[in-house]
Amino acid sequence: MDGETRTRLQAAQLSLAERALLQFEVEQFLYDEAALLDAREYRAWLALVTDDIHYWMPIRRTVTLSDIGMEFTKPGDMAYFDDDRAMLEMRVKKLEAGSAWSEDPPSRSRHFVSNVRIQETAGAEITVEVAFHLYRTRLNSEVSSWVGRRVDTLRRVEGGFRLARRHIFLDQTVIHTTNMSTLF
Amino acid sequence: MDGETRTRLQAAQLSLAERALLQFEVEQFLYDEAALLDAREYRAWLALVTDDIHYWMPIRRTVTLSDIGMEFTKPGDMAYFDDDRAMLEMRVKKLEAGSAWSEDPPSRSRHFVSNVRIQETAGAEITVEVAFHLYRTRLNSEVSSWVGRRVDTLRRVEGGFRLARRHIFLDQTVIHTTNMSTLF
Amino acid sequence: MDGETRTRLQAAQLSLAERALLQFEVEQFLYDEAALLDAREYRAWLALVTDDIHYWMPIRRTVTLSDIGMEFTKPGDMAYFDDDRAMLEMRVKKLEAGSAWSEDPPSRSRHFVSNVRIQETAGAEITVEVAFHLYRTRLNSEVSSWVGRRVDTLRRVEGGFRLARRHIFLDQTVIHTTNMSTLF
Amino acid sequence: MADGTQAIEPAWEADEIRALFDAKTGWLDRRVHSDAALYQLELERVFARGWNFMCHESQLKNAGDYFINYIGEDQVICVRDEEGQINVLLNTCRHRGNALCRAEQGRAKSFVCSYHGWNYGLDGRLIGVPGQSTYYRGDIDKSRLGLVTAAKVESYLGFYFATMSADAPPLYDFLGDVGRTGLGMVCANGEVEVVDGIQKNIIDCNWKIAVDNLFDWYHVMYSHASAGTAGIFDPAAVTQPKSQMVMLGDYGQAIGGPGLSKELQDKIDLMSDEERIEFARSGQVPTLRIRPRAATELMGQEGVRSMGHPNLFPNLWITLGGQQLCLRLPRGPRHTELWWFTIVPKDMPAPYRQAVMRMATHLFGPAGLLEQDDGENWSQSTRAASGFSSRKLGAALLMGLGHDEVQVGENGQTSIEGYVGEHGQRWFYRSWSEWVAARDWAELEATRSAPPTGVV
Amino acid sequence: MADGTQAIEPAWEADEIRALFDAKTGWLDRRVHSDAALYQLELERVFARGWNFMCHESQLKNAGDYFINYIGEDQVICVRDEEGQINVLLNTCRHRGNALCRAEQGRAKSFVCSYHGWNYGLDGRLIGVPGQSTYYRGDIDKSRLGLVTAAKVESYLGFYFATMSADAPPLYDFLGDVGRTGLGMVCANGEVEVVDGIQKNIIDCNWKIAVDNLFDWYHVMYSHASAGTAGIFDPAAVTQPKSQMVMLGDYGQAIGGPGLSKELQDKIDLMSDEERIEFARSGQVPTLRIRPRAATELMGQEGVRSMGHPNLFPNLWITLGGQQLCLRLPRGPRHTELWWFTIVPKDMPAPYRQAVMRMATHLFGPAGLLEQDDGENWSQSTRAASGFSSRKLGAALLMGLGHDEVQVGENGQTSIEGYVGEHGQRWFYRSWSEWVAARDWAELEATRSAPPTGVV
Amino acid sequence: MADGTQAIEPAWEADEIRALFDAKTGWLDRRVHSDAALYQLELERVFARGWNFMCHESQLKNAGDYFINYIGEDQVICVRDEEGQINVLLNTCRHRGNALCRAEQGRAKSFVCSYHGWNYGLDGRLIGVPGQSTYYRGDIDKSRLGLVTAAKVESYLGFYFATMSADAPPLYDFLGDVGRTGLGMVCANGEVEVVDGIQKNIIDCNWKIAVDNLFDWYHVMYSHASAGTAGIFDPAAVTQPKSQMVMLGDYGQAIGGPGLSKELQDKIDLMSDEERIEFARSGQVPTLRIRPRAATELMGQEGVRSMGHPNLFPNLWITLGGQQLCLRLPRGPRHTELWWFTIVPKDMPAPYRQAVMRMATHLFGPAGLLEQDDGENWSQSTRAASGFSSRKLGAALLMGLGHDEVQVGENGQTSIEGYVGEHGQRWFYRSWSEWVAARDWAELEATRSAPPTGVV
Ligand code: FES
Ligand code: FES
Ligand code: FES
Ligand SMILES: [Fe+3]
Ligand SMILES: [Fe+3]
Ligand SMILES: [Fe+3]
Repeated sequence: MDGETRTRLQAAQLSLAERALLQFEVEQFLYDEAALLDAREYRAWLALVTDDIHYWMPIRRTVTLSDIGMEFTKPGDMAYFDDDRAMLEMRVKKLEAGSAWSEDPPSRSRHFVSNVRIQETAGAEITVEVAFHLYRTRLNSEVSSWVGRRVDTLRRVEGGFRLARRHIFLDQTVIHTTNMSTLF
Repeated sequence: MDGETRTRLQAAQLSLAERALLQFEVEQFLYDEAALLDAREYRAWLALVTDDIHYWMPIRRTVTLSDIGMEFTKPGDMAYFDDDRAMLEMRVKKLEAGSAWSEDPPSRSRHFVSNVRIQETAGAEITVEVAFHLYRTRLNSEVSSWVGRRVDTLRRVEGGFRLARRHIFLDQTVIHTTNMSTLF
Repeated sequence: MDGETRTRLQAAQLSLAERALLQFEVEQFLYDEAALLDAREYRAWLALVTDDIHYWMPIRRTVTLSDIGMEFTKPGDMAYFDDDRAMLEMRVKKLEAGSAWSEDPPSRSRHFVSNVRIQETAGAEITVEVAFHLYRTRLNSEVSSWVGRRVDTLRRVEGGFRLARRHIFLDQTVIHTTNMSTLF
Repeated sequence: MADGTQAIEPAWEADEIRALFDAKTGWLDRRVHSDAALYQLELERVFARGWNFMCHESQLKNAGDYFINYIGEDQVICVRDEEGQINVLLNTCRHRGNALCRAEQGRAKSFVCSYHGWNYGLDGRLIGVPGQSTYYRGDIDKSRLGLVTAAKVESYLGFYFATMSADAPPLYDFLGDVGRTGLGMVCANGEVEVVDGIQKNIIDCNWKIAVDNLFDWYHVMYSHASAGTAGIFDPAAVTQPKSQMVMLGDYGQAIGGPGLSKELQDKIDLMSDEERIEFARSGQVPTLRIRPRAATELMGQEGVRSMGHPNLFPNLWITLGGQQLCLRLPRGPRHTELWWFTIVPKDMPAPYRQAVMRMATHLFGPAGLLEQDDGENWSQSTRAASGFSSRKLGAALLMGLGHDEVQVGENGQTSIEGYVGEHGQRWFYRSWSEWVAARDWAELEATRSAPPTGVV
Repeated sequence: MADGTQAIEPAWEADEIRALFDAKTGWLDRRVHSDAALYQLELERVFARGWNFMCHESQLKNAGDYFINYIGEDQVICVRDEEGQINVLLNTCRHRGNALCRAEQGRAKSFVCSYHGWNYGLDGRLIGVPGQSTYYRGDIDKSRLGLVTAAKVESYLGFYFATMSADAPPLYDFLGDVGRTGLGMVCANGEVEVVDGIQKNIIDCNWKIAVDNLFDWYHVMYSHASAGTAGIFDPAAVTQPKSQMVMLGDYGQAIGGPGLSKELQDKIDLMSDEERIEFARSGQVPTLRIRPRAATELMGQEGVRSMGHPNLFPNLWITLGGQQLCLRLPRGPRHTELWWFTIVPKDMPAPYRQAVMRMATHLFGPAGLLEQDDGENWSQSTRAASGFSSRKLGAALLMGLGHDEVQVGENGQTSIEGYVGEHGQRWFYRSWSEWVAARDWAELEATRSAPPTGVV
Repeated sequence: MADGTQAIEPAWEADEIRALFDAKTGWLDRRVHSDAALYQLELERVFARGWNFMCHESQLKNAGDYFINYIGEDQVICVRDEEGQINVLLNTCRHRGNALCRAEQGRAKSFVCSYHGWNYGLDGRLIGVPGQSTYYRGDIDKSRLGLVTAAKVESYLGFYFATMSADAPPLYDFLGDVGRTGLGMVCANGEVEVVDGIQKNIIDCNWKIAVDNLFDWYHVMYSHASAGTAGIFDPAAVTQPKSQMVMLGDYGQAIGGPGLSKELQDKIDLMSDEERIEFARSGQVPTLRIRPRAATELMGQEGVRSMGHPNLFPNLWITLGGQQLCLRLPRGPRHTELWWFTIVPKDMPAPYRQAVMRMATHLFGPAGLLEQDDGENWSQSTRAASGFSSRKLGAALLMGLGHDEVQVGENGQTSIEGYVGEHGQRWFYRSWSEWVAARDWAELEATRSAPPTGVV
């Protein structure tokens, strides 16, 4: 949260205590949601996702500082993930199909959600940035770590939050793994 | 914390603020306890452990979805750790013996305790789940990372908590390190 | 936070709620500051640093328990970093020079700040210990992880904190990377 | 990781290499997927010798635009110069070897080496040497110290290829009718451009296992069953027992996969644009868009019926009806780097473009619903090529062998039509073994097999 | 990690291999622990040729139960079929090589390949090929394309072993009296079963360093001093200067470690069950439970006195008085994967079972109080086998050489009794060098040494 | 990481090795930076054969103080014994090979092996064997089983070196005038000590690329431009076109870098201590402190003018005017471990010491403002030595070739004075190729080139 954002939140009339409680709620939601993925509870996870979700991971490139503007691909260009809810449901259906060979034996993942920073609250929506580390191990020796920044938008609903946007900015360029069959 | 658990906690009449303060206390305890291990203060760490502790790490196996019930060994079967307090004291005694060659030169560990989720409070006991990453480096080039889910039970005592149960669910199956001479 | 420290903080008359709020503030500062480094906003980061900062990373050695006193080099001996503000500004100037080849293409870093433990509050100064994991990837395949303990001193100023001291205790001895061109 | 399977490899004689694939029986020696000495020969005799895909002209719009690619494991800079020409330069300074570019792409005025500042023009000429008159006392012949350029750089339909061998035949001839048909498929709906963003990932498989898989329509039904269940595509539709059409060309070029019948193609040729689109939507053909009549010019009267997968030997797969290219870069005998290029007609209407992008993003690449499962099979198959007992077993490319006949179309294009089979794979490995056995281009030309005719 | 010690290895002649261990002096060439070419020979001549431990029958209770194991680095599926027979199948599809199983264990109706769906029965027969009549036009001989099975699979006391060599002698003969005594030790207290949960970890040492260590009762006192201090066991009790008993058998089989005196054994043989248990509890013998008289049938009159460590050549260690097996799987010249099986008598009373489990969990395995320190010594010793100067030094297996005499018991069982020594290690390396030097079973049988007699 | 460039390496004949560097043209074969077989030869013929820097006497103040170092990749213990002598012991137990020390430094009474407890004195003698009289029955000749010591250990000015070859010439002769001048530079301001804390990091480059770079004052201007911008040093000041001075000695010894003119040196020689300090501060000379007149004794009348970089062949760089040493340890053909020693005069006043420490911390080491950029160039240059096409290109060490003349000073010291050039690099690789081609010391002495005279 840079100075400007902090000002926005303060302008939003949140006291320090209110911000701390909001932080707690948001963190718990993010941890719960991560735990569902790690527990392979994909259906339950889908239930936490809004109908209009945008789940997106652009492609990052190694570029020089003078070309830094092209470090990430833009919306509408190619991406690793560019999913709406229908596509996420397809992914879950595939995982449940009984014939998703790359996930049977299933991989074992652990989502580390760290450095949670609420960036903006606008109406029912809260934008939050985290540093993530998705650790995954498969079979008896394959290990992958995906690391980066995630910008999530949560929408407050009766009894909790829903995930309305997840933009994943990976730190890696070339992906050094056979697949990305896991959700971030 | 899934919906059910949250309901349990809410039913326990904890307000959001109370839950946030409990979270803070629990996190600080877990961080303190981790720091003792990383500082090689094994005796001080033992002092935070109850007499009836169960410290357990079952064996995980790569299995297909149809055999997922056998992913972990069960209590009473073989495990990597299946310790009571006496056994933990033996481990500490070994480390203090002056002849624990695998830990002299001592390894250097860092316990990352992340995604802390209080699952249940029942009387004096609090059950908490975390995602852990135990990083260890030894000698000049050996590096290991053990990653997984930990389910701890804390018991509230005068002036703080004690660790009454630690069940460690590693994400790895075959252990790719020469030893696990470190406590989790 | 060991028992003694906790006592210090309690003696400082902070209630649990006050400590939790302070924790929140400190964490947010550390996350913000980390995010600036990860966003390559080096100038903005420098603005968070006091004029009398001591930014120090001693050299760690693999030693036996009987020589554990020489595990780290002492202040005044050799170190990987031993910077005052002028030196940090030089580092930033170098990064901005347009000819810092090891950082052009720039590396991609992620600072994981975990297990935040406030150790002491003395006047305007707060000493805080964290477990850190600095992940860095460069070009298309280079990956480094620096892990360890950090002891920071924050000084409260109008509208926030400034970083007055950062002592970095790496877990690694021999550094297994071509360079450390990143700030911790 | 513990790994003791890096065997001590023998040197290979030419006849041993040729024996690695037995065209008569279809058995392939599994060591082609693991042997380190064979791999070194491939770098020389397949990659440095052959034509390697570099980029499409749309990726380098302006002078100074560059894109890094590989010839085998040698990094090259593809760059457009001030004259608009696209050059392919070995990415290594002639002074001490340092890389000129460490980015994947970008724009440059010239290439300055970060070590001592030697400066090369966009055409590779050495144009600046710090200290030339002082330190070097003027005694340095800059004209001999330009960047090494590919021996030949040529293009077809805007696709650029390069070879390190001056003896290589012209690209046009190397592609031959089959290769040109493949690239024609990409351009069948008009002038194209590459969409920004190339997915790249590394799979632990031998590069040839990834290549031969593109001819393998047999695996679709089983490997990709879950993608079918999820509903993103219909495996059955593309593997109709008798809808396949394989075209084999010189130098190992080939196309394999479903094809339309001549009857259907005749019907389509009579349709208006609107009718064609409507017909495609109806799902009666396994493709996103049916080709306009004009495509016949690019693909030939027979080729235009192909809905399959061209491979430009050795390692460029054309897929999704020409809307994606996948380049398979060798990274040691047991690793392959995959690069996915997405290509759309420049004037494609937005909804079509979005539909293409949706398929491109979600079928292939490391997170793609199809690709996820392929990698698993490939890496396990590569692993089996190393075990002491398992590497002694062959790979059984037996399907359809001796049961089909090469048909010759009116325009001379040949094809094998009918069942799903392993004709493409056999042709690929047969050609590959000839490439690797031959010491130079002359020997390759003298010894290579012509594409089969008659019963295959 | 930086590692320049992957030397360029020479090929090895048979006499050079035999010279690697000098039985006369006890000096061992350190390169046996690092050389990559020797390692390749081991995969062929020790592992594929020899009998490898697969599993215990209790692990595969029902038809379809399977357990993955290795012969060298080749993965095999051990599976019980509908007839109740246990089969050992090479885990690689005969079509293109893909793995059939990627799990470590489980239950299957048949093995379906995830690539193209070939389906194999639990006995390895190819029972289903998608597209057999269509794509293959019926032209595929399924009977020739079943999974490769081990050349022989045989069992003794419920323990299954497999070899890839049809020339191997029967398991019973291969084990010989010494090997059978070793397995007898496991079953000395009645019928056994494997406890669920096999600990597996990878140590950066040569597999033979792990193996020879099991005969090494010399290291216990010093290496495991801290475990002694912690109180989990008493190092002195098992290394009494004169309580050792070593048995050497054909093909490299051996048992080493403490033994009971004949006098004590005679006394025990006269005890009732209750007395025996009480005596064991008294701590006068280094074992959890003393064997009932019936054990003599399984172990022989001399063997029954052994409280030591059998090794079934090449790599199966029997420990904890027969309650754990440790399999040492080669993973390249410098890595070994250790698998710990825990075995209990089926009818063991709960408190005993718990005591066994407690020892099994806490002594061995990566977190075990003993094993922690072993790995460190083994990896450093392996490292020293690679350095340019350090690999020129030999390993000094000198202890007791020429000072002991092989004794022959009434029943013909032989043993070397007395001090802790390095007889077991010498016999292991001597046998190993003969295995690796011999090109085939016939040559091995013709050239291998018989177990020593007389002064050793 | 995927990496297929581990080529199958041929064995090397002596004349092929000599041809790797062409002294007439300055072209160097790039394979010297990547070939695995050459690397194995280097371990034998450069490192085990040559004199390797071990430590400075100040690091081992008391009996039992030890410091781990390497001869090639073999670990050695440098330790001061009770008599005050510094010994160099191979860190591998004579019993089974285990490492005696696993720490980097420390203090020991003796070295006890953690495997079986063999105990070695600080001079390497085997002084204790558990079970000597019992297990060994007294039959072990301890006098033959001491730790292997370096063949020779000698020192100059407190700097200790060791060689594994008994045929090596005395250290004094090996260093020759040029090497001694280099160490003299370190001690030019009086008796020195090593500051606690040796920075260590591993760079993915061949060790020789790191070494030749120290003679390379050409790269300073461009590689280190950003450090110049940051203001930590002035690249232009040290690369004045005509201020360079190179000294070449027997066995590959060399010094390269800026030098003072004779005129300036004469002026300085007349200054008082205070004047010298003032003059250094004025920034007119590129050094922290100007040497006192006494330095002439250590460095010679010509050598004393050098402000450059000595390299003690093969791998010890002296830098920062003698205030840092950088040891480059080979870690396979593509990795190098760098160790930075910081050295200060014992009686250096605190402010000076702080200034030295500030430069030492901030210029070099992995976080140093200079070193950061060097690593990048080195690793990319190493990479280019492996590519199939890029390794065929030479490295162009052409600068100044044939344009300079070796000058002989009054005291016989020779130097090449004038422009920045590549004389040092050429001498290094020429000597290196002779070292690697020669089978033993006798052959090396018979075939090695004398330092050049006349036109170079
Ligand atoms: S290596 Fe490129 S200028 Fe020297
Ligand atoms: S590889 Fe198994 S069915 Fe094709
Ligand atoms: S290996 Fe050192 S005492 Fe045995
Ligand atoms: Fe596929
Ligand atoms: Fe042991
Ligand atoms: Fe430099």
